[in-house]
Amino acid sequence: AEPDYNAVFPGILMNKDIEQTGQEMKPVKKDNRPLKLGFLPTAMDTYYQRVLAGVKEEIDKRGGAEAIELLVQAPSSQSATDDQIRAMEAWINDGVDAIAVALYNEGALLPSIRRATEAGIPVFLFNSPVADNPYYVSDIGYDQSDGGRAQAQWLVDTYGDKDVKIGILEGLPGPHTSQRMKGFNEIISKHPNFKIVAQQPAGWVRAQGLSVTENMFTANPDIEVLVALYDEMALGGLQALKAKGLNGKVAIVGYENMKEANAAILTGDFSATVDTGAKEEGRNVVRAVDEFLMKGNPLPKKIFVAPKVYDAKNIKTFDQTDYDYVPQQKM
Amino acid sequence: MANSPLLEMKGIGKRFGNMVALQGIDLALNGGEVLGLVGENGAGKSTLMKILAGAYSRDGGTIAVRGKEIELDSPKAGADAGIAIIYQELSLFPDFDSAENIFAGRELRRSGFSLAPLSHGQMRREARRLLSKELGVEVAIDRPVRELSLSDRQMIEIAKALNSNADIIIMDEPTEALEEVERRQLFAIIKRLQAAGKAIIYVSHRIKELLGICSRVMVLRDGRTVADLPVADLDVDKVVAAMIGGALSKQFPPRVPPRSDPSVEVRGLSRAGAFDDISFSLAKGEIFGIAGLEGSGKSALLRALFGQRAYERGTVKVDGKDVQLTDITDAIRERFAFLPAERKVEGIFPEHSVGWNLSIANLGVLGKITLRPSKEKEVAASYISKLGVKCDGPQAEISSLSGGNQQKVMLARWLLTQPKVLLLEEPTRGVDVRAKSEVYALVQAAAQDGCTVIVVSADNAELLGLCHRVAVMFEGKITTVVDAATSKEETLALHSVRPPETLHPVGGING
Amino acid sequence: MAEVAVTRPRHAFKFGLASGNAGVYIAFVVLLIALGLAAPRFFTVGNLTDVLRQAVPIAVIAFGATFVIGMRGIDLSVGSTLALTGLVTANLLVLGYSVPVACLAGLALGAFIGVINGLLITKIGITDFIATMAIMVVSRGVVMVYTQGIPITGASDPAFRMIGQSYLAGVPVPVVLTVIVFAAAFYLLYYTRFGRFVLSIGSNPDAARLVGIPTDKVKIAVYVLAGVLSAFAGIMLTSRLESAMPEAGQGYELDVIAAVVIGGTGLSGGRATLFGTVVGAVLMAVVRNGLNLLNVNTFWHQVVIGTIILVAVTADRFNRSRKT
Amino acid sequence: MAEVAVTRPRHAFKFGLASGNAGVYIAFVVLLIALGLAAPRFFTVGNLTDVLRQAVPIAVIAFGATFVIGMRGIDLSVGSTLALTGLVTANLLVLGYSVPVACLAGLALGAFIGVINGLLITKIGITDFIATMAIMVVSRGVVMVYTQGIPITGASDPAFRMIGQSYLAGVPVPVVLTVIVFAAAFYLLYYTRFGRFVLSIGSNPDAARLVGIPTDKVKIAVYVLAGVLSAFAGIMLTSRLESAMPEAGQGYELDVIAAVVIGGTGLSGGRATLFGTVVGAVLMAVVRNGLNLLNVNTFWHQVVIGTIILVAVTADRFNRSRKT
Ligand SMILES: Nc1ncnc2c1ncn2[C@@H]1O[C@H](COP(=O)(O)OP(=O)(O)OP(=O)(O)O)[C@@H](O)[C@H]1O
Ligand SMILES: Nc1ncnc2c1ncn2[C@@H]1O[C@H](COP(=O)(O)OP(=O)(O)OP(=O)(O)O)[C@@H](O)[C@H]1O
Ligand SMILES: [Mg+2]
Ligand SMILES: [Mg+2]
Repeated sequence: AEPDYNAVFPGILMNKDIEQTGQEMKPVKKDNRPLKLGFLPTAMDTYYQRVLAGVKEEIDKRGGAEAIELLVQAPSSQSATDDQIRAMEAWINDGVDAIAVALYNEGALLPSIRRATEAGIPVFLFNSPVADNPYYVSDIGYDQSDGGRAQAQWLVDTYGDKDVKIGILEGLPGPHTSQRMKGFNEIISKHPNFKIVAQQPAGWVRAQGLSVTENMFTANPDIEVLVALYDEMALGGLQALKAKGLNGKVAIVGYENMKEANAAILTGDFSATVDTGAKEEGRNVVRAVDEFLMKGNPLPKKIFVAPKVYDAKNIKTFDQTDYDYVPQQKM
Repeated sequence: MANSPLLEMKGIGKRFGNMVALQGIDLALNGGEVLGLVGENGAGKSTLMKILAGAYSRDGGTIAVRGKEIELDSPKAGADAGIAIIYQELSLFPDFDSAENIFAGRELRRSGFSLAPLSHGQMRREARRLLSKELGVEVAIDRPVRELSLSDRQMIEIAKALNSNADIIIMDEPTEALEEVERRQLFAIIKRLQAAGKAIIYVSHRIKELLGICSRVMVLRDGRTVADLPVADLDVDKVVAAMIGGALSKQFPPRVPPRSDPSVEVRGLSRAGAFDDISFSLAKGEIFGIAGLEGSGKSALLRALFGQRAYERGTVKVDGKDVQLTDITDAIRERFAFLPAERKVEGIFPEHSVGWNLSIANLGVLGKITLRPSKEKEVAASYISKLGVKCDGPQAEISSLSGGNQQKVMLARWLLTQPKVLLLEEPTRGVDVRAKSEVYALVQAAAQDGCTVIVVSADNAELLGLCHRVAVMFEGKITTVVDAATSKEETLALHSVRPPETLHPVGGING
Repeated sequence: MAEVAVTRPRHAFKFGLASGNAGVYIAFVVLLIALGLAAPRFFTVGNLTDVLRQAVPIAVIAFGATFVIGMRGIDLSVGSTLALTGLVTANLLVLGYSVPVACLAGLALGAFIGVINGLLITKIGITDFIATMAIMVVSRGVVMVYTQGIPITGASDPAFRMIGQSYLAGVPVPVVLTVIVFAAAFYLLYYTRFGRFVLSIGSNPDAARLVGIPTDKVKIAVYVLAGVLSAFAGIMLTSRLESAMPEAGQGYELDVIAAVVIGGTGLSGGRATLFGTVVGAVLMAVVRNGLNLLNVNTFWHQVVIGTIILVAVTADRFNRSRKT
Repeated sequence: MAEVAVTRPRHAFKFGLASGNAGVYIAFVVLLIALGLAAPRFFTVGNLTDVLRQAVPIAVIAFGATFVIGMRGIDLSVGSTLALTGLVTANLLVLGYSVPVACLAGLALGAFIGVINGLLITKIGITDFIATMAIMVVSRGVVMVYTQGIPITGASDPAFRMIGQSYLAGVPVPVVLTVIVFAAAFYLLYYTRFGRFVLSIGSNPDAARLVGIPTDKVKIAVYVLAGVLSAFAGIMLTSRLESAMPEAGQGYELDVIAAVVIGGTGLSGGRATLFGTVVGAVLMAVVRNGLNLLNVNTFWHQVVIGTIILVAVTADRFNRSRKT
């Protein structure tokens, strides 16, 4: 019988789970302390800082550095993959006990992950839009397309069958953009009353969110909803709308629930944003390591939670401490 | 067809933009002939030669070698046709050593295969032979040429041309940068090449010299041939007359005695490896020459006085008070002015106009804070007329002027600063006879206004004609100072080559 | 060889119109017309205002770059400088310092980075390309250390917001400021000793030294100018966004150089045209604006931008070679 | 001749040991020792092998860049070329073409991009910096159009994986291949006419034309070489990752130039040292490896890297006599 993973990973979506390939590491009970855990995001930004906060808190609960020694590396050069390979190979040579890595793209790091696995180092993935290699133990995070779906669903719930013109701020071309759009379109396509009149890239950054929104509204002054695949771009868009006196009039739907987005919802500048459970993702990484290496229990292939939409109605329910690292006492 | 000449150019024409540089030039040349090509700056000599070498495309006319017409659309084509050229503006590779330069573009390979390994050793042996045996000069074979002196670089250019063993060899003002001795070497070589049945075109502004080695002389004026005569029926005056279309007044202006009050006093100036214990004192309005061989330290001394390569020991007094010349700005503050020998490299700002180039050393005249274009035009225009610079106005790009006229602008640049001390390095290198005498007149005039002038030159006649006193440097020391009016070129030449100890000291250092 | 001495009227050049970039002006006009036809809303006051405002950061930095490039130098550190100075300014504001203090601090930091660049290049003799590239990397690193990768937000002091967001007689203040900077730069480059020194060094460094130009001092000053203008751009951007991003200005160095060269200032130095630079910067902004207006497919953006850069400089080349 | 440089032994110069980059060799050795002491695992066979393999892509591209820079040129398009060629190769393999066909296609595409660069620079007369920058942007755009931003995976043909992943007598094959390429490049640069022509153009382009060197042909050939080597690096990388990423090679252009210049090849052209380039490339890899081994805080990485670049070139400057 399936073990009840919900006890370990609150809110885990078992329907997201997939078959084991048989090529991943088998669980082992390791007694050496501290366990060395390599943590390797694709960059070190607001989002991953939040993930890291979750990781640290969960490690604290297990006794801090005596229990798990955390090694953090993130790409510093533009070509993220190269730096990630470097870090992984260094860690493999260094004989760490586990590696948690965020893949930027499909097929990324396959050989490094295989090599780690063959070296007896279990590899956990987090926030990886497309995890398609047979070696990783668990893919921790959420389904990026669920994020897009959540945005679209909020629109459907809010506007019903009213005709709505939508402008979309995409990120750079890549899996994050395509996955989120995939989910978004799945829902929206079922509701012909929503029309996407403009869809332009704003490179994930605020400055471009600003200028692209300005231009977008010049071409389509009648846009009623501005959807952004990342709050940074949405916040840039907000600046543009403020300048046009449209803030509050045009609905902004963001993604990631950054602090500022959260505040913007309180002020009514944003209509909604999607919280993807960044901190919980961090916690789940450590929980997974604990289960797999400290307790020697098997794990599901996907440890996904559902992204949550926040808008004016439920924003008050959001726990602000979820943004920062709060030192925990051992439980 | 043995009767057709080795080289035959017919109706050559060339224009730059709307400026006609050459028009209907005919030139025939046989093996064993040395053709002298003369003309004022800008007459078109180099342009004609560059066309013959394939460096410039021609707008009209035909070129035939041994009766066979050739296209000459690239320097390569020129080389293939057996034409070698020594360009007026040296065209060496500063990063390469002399061997690499001599073989540049036609490096020796172990086999015909295009990627075959080069035979460095053979090239170096060949280069050493050319330089020391053929040209009789000792040039450090494995130093990048950027580290060699101008005359060494000139000799490498010559070696490069010889090495191509072409039948037609063009020399565009090859002796401008050479010392007496080296010039003799070159003339000997020209005689040998002539005997070997090669044809040579020799371009120079040193007409006396040229008449000594040429069999025929062709004179260009404003892009047209104005004379083409066997050397037998020519003399310097005739050639000059043909060049400038009229007789030339005396080349050197009459000497004006310097004033009595002292201006510059140099004591025990030294710089390791360049010059040693140099002392002299000059009066206002005095023109002081410095002769000496390549590497004797004369321009190192001059540049030291301008603060470019500071001296290590010694003192300099100007108008009785000590001055520190550790940096160019110091020198300029003391109202020193310096005219470098290599105009193109160290003088002109090629992107800019005559007006710009003229005013750059003293922008104060264009306005205290705001520079006024109108003022620039005004100042430039006045100097252009005063110095007789040939150009279409202050707006003309400096690079469109001929060598001599560029030199006048360079001089004007410094006269504009009303210098106390004027340091001239090879002031008439590459300058035609008329311009030369104009430059001399300008220097003379400056001196008359109380400016002290120091001239470094490889041309002893120039020094004796222009200066009051001439010092001779040998291995960094001043070995003698002579009174120009009463001395002969031979004296200077002698002191330049002979170690001092073999001579009994001549006069006091201060003359 | 024959192209060596292309002569063109001096006065035209003095006023920065020449360096034969007429080709670009033509390309620019063609582009405008094309866009006007393709996107009816292109020629609306609102849009043109937006375009100008979007061109501001690149334009302001490009003014500095025009001096640098006219001096035969290059500066890759401008983007990082923009980010770093923007962050410091934002941070000081958040810490409650007054607007003037915060802004001056930002500009001073920009000047400081310029001094470092200048010293590395003149005193140590590192090639400008490498020196400024290293400084680019280091300052971006400092930004990361300083922010831990998290934006600095809440720079919403009304007085500060004025700089980037308010209007003066219908014209956005940043645009007004840019025009003022342009006028100053124009005067500095074409009507002062300093400007002549800069172009002299670019034209013939050895000769410049021999006419008594303090080349090292001038070089350092030029990199300081570049740094200060980058900082100024950083401040305007921060004011527009009311926050400062660690990744701000990434890749600006290339956009800026493109703008300058498209404008007609050659990398070989000696000549510089500030008018051209303005056109170059605006052209880049127009292209991006057009892509958005026409809702061009994301994947094609870079292809279009790169191609238009090529077309612009090519037009320029052909325009010149006809002159020869 | 404004300044005069120091003399150095002829052969050293010929073999490119010179350009006085001994300073870098020293800096490099110091770095190795320091790392050896700080990170005990640094001097393990496993780690050193990895470092070398990590240095391969930059090194191979930098060999080409050494020719380009020795010719006083610059090539910013190498990173995009690597990405595009890698993708095409991977795609052909996935479509079932044989390994040789796929690889040759990739190399041919690299050569093609080189030809475009060369033609833009020689025939149209666009500055190398701008030409290659535009091509960099365009080819990256083509990558996006071609992949829609999604990597091409499944290039796992065993024969193909050999290129990037297998070992020869304990040495990784990519390293072996790099050594072979180095030897070939070394011969080409220092022992053939072509090499002399390249350096001649870099030393004095006008003179090069005057001595009859077909400068345009040579230039194009050099950019082709750069393109082919970028493609080769792209193929090795693809084989190593068993997939081709659209974002691959981003920012390589600067890493490559840094490697070449750190090695001692000046951007002013006329001199080039391939030995130095190897040292430069490995040095960069060692630094990044060290940062990981010592688990240096991510935020400090760029500061350290930039600083080490500065230290390396500074050591170099002080090692030779100032201003050559
Ligand atoms: N590349 C060029 N572009 C424009 N004008 C040129 C160019 N080369 C030469 N000229 C012009 O053509 C004319 C002839 O120049 P040329 O160099 O042939 O004169 P020259 O007889 O060699 O003078 P000099 O005795 O000073 O060497 C001059 O007016 C010169 O300004
Ligand atoms: N920058 C320098 N550094 C070291 N030595 C130098 C430098 N410049 C000149 N020298 C040396 O000083 C001595 C004099 O050089 P200088 O150029 O003054 O000779 P010169 O007589 O002026 O030659 P020219 O006939 O070219 O004027 C030579 O031995 C030269 O090698
Ligand atoms: Mg001439
Ligand atoms: Mg000298």
